[in-house]
Amino acid sequence: MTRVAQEGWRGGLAKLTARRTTRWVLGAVAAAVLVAIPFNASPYTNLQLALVIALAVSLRGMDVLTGHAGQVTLGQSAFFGIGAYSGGYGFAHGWPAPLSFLLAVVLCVIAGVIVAIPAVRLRGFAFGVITLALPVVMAPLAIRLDWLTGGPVGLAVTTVQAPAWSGLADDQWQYLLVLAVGAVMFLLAHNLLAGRVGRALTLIRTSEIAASSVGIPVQRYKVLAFTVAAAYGGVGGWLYLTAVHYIGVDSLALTLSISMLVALVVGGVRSPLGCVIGAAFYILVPNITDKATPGRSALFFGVALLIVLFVVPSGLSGALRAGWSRLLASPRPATPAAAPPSAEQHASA
Amino acid sequence: MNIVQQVIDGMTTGSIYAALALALVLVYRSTGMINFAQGQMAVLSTYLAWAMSQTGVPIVLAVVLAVVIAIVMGAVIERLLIRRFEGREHLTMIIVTVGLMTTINGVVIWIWGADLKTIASLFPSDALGLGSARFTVHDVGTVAVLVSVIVVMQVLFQRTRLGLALRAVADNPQSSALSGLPIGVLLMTGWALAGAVGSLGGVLIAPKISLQPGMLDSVLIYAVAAAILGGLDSPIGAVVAAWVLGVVQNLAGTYIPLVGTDLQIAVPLVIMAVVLLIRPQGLFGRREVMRV
Amino acid sequence: MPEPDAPSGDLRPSLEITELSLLLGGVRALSDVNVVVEPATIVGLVGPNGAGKTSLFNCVCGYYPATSGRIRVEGVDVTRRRPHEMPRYGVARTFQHPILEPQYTVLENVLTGGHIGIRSGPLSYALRLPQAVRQERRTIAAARELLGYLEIEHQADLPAGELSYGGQKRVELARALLTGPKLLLLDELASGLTHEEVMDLAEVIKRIRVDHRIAVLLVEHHMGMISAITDKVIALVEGVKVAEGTAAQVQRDPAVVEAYLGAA
Amino acid sequence: AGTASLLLLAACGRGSDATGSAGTDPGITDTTVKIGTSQPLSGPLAAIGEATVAAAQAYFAHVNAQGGVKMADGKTRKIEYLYYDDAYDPAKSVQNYQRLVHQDEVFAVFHPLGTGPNQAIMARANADKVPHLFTHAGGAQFSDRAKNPWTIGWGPTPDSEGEAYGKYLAAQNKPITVAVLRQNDDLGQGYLNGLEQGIAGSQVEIVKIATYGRTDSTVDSQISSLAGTKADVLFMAVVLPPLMISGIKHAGTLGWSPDIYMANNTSDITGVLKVGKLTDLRTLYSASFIKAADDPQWKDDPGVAQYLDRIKSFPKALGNLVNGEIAYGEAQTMVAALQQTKAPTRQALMDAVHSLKGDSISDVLLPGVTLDSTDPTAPPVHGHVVQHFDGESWVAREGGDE
Amino acid sequence: MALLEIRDLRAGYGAAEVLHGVTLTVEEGGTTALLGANGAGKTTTLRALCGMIARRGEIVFDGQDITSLSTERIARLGVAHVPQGRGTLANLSVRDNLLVGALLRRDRPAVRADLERCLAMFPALAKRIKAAAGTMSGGEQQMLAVCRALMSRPKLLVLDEPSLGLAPVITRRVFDALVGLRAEWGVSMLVVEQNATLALSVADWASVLESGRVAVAGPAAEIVGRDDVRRAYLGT
Ligand SMILES: Nc1ncnc2c1ncn2[C@@H]1O[C@H](COP(=O)(O)OP(=O)(O)OP(=O)(O)O)[C@@H](O)[C@H]1O
Ligand SMILES: Nc1ncnc2c1ncn2[C@@H]1O[C@H](COP(=O)(O)OP(=O)(O)OP(=O)(O)O)[C@@H](O)[C@H]1O
Ligand SMILES: [Mg+2]
Ligand SMILES: [Mg+2]
Repeated sequence: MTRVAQEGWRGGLAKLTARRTTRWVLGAVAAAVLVAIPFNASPYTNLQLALVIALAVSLRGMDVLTGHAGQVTLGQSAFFGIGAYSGGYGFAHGWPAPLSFLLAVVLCVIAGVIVAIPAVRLRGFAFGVITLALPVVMAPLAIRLDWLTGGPVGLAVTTVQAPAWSGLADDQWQYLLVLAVGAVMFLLAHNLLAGRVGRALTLIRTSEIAASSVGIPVQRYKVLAFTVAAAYGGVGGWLYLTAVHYIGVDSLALTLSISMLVALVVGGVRSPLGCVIGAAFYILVPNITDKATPGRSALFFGVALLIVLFVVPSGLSGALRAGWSRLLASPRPATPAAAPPSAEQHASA
Repeated sequence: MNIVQQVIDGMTTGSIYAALALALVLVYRSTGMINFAQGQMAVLSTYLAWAMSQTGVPIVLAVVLAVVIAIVMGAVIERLLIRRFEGREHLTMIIVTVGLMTTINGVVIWIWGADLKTIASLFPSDALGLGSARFTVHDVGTVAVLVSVIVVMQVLFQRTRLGLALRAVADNPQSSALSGLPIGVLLMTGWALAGAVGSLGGVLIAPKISLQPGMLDSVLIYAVAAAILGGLDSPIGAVVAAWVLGVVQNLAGTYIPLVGTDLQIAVPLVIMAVVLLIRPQGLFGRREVMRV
Repeated sequence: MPEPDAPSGDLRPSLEITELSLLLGGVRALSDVNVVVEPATIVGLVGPNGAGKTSLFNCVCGYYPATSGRIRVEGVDVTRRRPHEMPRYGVARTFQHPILEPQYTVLENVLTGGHIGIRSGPLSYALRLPQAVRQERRTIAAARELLGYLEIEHQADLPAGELSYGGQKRVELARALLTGPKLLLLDELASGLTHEEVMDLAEVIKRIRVDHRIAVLLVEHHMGMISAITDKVIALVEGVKVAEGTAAQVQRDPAVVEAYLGAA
Repeated sequence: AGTASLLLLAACGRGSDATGSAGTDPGITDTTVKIGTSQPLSGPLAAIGEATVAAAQAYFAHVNAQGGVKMADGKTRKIEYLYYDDAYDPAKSVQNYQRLVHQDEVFAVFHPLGTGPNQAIMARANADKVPHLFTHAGGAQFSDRAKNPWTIGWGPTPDSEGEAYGKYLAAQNKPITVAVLRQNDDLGQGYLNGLEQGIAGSQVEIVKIATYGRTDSTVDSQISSLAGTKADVLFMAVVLPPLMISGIKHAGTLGWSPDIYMANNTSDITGVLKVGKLTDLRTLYSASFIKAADDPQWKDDPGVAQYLDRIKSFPKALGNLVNGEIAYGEAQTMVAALQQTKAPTRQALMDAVHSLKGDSISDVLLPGVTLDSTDPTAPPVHGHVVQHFDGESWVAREGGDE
Repeated sequence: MALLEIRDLRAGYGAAEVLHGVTLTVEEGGTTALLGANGAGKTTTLRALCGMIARRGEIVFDGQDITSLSTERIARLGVAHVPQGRGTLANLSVRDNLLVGALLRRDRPAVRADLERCLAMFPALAKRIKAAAGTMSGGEQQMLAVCRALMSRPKLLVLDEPSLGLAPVITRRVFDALVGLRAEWGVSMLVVEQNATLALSVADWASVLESGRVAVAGPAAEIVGRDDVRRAYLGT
């Protein structure tokens, strides 16, 4: 191949490794900060952060389905609810935490598969609206199954408590637990998407026809994505319960699913960071605007949403990434115009 | 128990969904997207009609004025807001309309508060009878308006140059621009027309369920379901589907003990899911072209 | 290396289509078409627009269900198999209009062709099992090698959306090749290329046939290319096979001249 | 290394923050006392939340204008009233609670609205030993001192409202059939339970029960199937005004004219009867415990007149009259409790809260309704008066409860 | 007089410039062929001309500077563009596609006549007049795209590989038709075409692009004579 192309390749590699090291350093710092936060923050802050992580986990699952596989879902809050109720039931009946966690995952996977198998036959809006049935059914069903869910009153429970040796308050311990589980979930998602599965889902989003032409079983992968989303929703819900200590029908308003989609887009699809930022946006912005103008938080949330989309259409994470790479980028050769002719003229070479 | 009454009640409820569903279909046909803010836009113009009628303007005139304002509002929203997101990912556009929905809701509450208002109906609320079943003139009037909107929309899209242009732009804006179609104007027109239909829906619905900022929040969900079940690009489909949903919901809630009145709100969505699985393009929709 | 023109007799045909008919929305797109593609041969498929060439590909690849008839790949009946199963039978294709993920780089796009070559499932990936990592690496290496083979290595890291039409077609070819096919269906691969580029591509296809022992069924309107590389040409007109033979024979066939080539 | 030092730094942990020094609890100084609430100020219940906040603000503003509340430890303190929006989402209520208690450091949490939000707050408040007072939610569980000593309700439970009407029906001493439409939740269930208790052993019979969900846009279907029973009485345990209005109208369309019982929450004259144009009906009943401010019969009542006067600068209280007035009563009770608090501690406040008794505490309660917080299993406000709508006023009915 | 004059056109995608100063003219009633290798920038040139991407330089059409006009405005001035690949409205019927092409025309009878003429020219379209355009074969869609452009009766027809996917007999028919129309209503053409023999046979002027620059330009007859051009594009 031409010399220029090789240089480009090597340059790319160098940039890649440079980026990787900065990433590691940044990651380590971020991790340290995240772990250190609860020790100095108020229970209010810890609760908010735990909620952000719980929601982010749920969004990460949605991102696999909606961002990567391109199937817009409006049903995520149902799985969130299943996860939270599993946790609630488990804690209310004195189960050890891992057991109810497992229940949350298993139930959501089962529910996810059952719903997904027919639903993935649909495309576009139809798929999204079909999934909307889930949260609509959720509330009356939760009321009916009151032996399980506490009915309209809900379940108020004591969740995980800090062990005595740790010397921590419960909210600190809960935050750390949520953080740890969240980190594992994000790592799993990262691994899952890096490589074969991620490529398959992305190609499905672009073209199901192209995907099947290379042997990707489209339906099965969509079911997989939906199930992953469901499982993540369940874990998110379980974490939410761990932090909030309460789950009831009022927690699962019909708009929650839509809000999750909003958060995902605001944060930026196909990005782990986007999930976290989106979750933070959803949790924190109303708290901030509420301080300024109690009672107008919805209005300001709407306006903030529009502004963000307006200014950074690829989501906040996209903006951050762009800003970051502009900061890092060694000044690029300013003349891409000078691309060597040889590169394009392989055919006549 | 009177099945006929349940069917008629179902149709009145369905008409509520249908009024909004028609606006959704209109926006979809002329811009290719679903507008989640449609309900709130309708609410806003209904409030305007109410505010005018409060100052003594006769209701019919107030409604006409509100529809006109809604047309302008639709166009302005498209021009100032939606336009900036053109060509972006579809999902982003949807979320923009969600943001718009939240914002308009906030504005309505800010201006008029969140308490109930009554707006006069365009039709009297006298009871009419059909055998043992009862309904009101308002219900009949609503159906009549819906049917006329369907006819107008059908003629618009199938018989006029404007309709053809709208369909072309919805199918592929870039390609339509190559034929010299004024994309911006057409998209604006689509939003404006949908605004008109939506506001008409709003003033039809409001007397029935009382005017308040959130009055169409849950209606929107069923309207979307009806639009999709009907085929998303078919006005008749949307209305028929809305009636089907309303009727089935009532019958299931009343006569199937397992469902009961508590779970009946879920029935329309389940029905929709089942139908779509059999006919993915919806009852009246055309299958989207997919070529290999 | 065996002589490509003389396939060893003990092998079944790479593709054997018998009496294939296809109804599409009431229209008879294909009527009783018979096609045999011997291993490691290149067969051209020509015919006027709307003759049913792409539809024939779509039947073989499972996108359209055959109304009647049989399709066999290396002797195995694959009629009415679903599209995603076909690569496992060794069938790969390119599309008349290229379909790539525009945001992926060329390399990533090609890698999607490695899907069936990797055994590790989602769980192995999520847990980053060594086996998955190993297979992933192997696939990347194979994809790079293929890019080199097709002389588009220098574009490996360009987003596919930035390629010209011709460039995209080549990426599609690489993607199809990475599935490790025994039978390659190429739908107008040379359209939109200059004469010289077409001839280069013809060389590449010949080389593929030799190096990988792949049979190729080729839809092409470029008669120069057809003449240069095909062992056999089949002509379809309105879903009916009207001629079969060497390129020269078919080009002389009156029916083909009338409906397809036009009186010169 | 960075991580380690950060951890080390962090390991010092959070200083003990709860109980301050010198016997004073957070949120109270010699001149101020801070209380906070969480209300739905956006979303479908925003009107109710806003009215609740506005009415409480109005009363506290009045008290502060008088110099503040003179507490039993001899000091006079101004009341600082904080409120946050929870959009009726319990998770937000919990955040607001944490914010109020741990960041703003309020002395007590006051009248949060709704079952879910209060349920979510209750356990935390009791664990933190923070007073959680006069919940703006009627569930009996909020007035169960044995289980949750730091929580107390205010208004009577929906059960007792249903029971009042049931007893009224039973006292008619004739066969009466009742059809019930109730909200599909604890509120609706409470009304129904109460009704059943009230009619127990009488000739009154419930012939059919239908439910609706909060997101239903109409209740036509339910009303139609209830109408099929031709019952004498329609018990509307409906707490959403639009559905109350359209339901009653639909019964009219069907030509069914039973006596209609309207849940107190959704029976106000301005916001429901007038808006719904139902004032011509002579078949409407309700059971209340407050003097409705828009009811002409209380025009000259000093308590109501004062109320109307005080909310003048807080017009949002008019957005939902019933809830505004109840919130006003809650605020009056709060002030009364503070007045009797003998020390600047939360425990002292609870002691005061648990010993409130007397008719002077709130002047918006109906005659015959009492306020007494000494019963450890019931909310402080006791009693309901069954009323009939005469076209202008809700007129008390003989034979009602208490 | 030149109908179209492009001078020093620079354009690209995002930060990357693809065209580095392209200059090119189309005479009134004339035909210019634009040749070039894969990725040379032919499509980009046409896109820039029609305002589909950001561009700098000077584009004068019919005496008017159109460098900063939008696609639709340019189209309304009388420039019809047949894009590379599938230039149809997939969910609209064949008939509607053709009518969209003529939407801006007021002369209904003439439109109907043109429609009939297109259908007569390509019976494949007539046969499937009610079918959704997207279901048609690649070549049929290409015919439809060309017809849709013709339906607007443009002053300048911009064709990006009109023969793409067309059978030889149809390709010839398309070009015959184009020549006929040029004679009949004097439409001018800018043609990108890999079938260079054909393109040069109808063109009076030709430019060869290489990596975003015009490498060779001249009268078509002269260009045909150049050895390098013959080798790369004509195969003779
Ligand atoms: N959407 C795009 N984004 C970025 N770069 C692009 C894009 N489209 C084309 N390019 C680049 O611009 C250059 C010219 O492409 P163009 O499509 O104009 O070539 P062409 O001459 O039409 O080729 P072909 O004969 O293959 O159609 C190529 O190098 C290509 O990589
Ligand atoms: N999904 C479909 N629905 C309806 N008709 C179809 C469909 N697919 C193909 N056809 C029709 O079948 C006929 C054959 O189409 P096909 O795409 O196979 O032609 P082709 O030989 O590949 O032509 P070209 O050379 O133009 O690509 C055409 O008339 C086409 O319109
Ligand atoms: Mg084809
Ligand atoms: Mg090109």
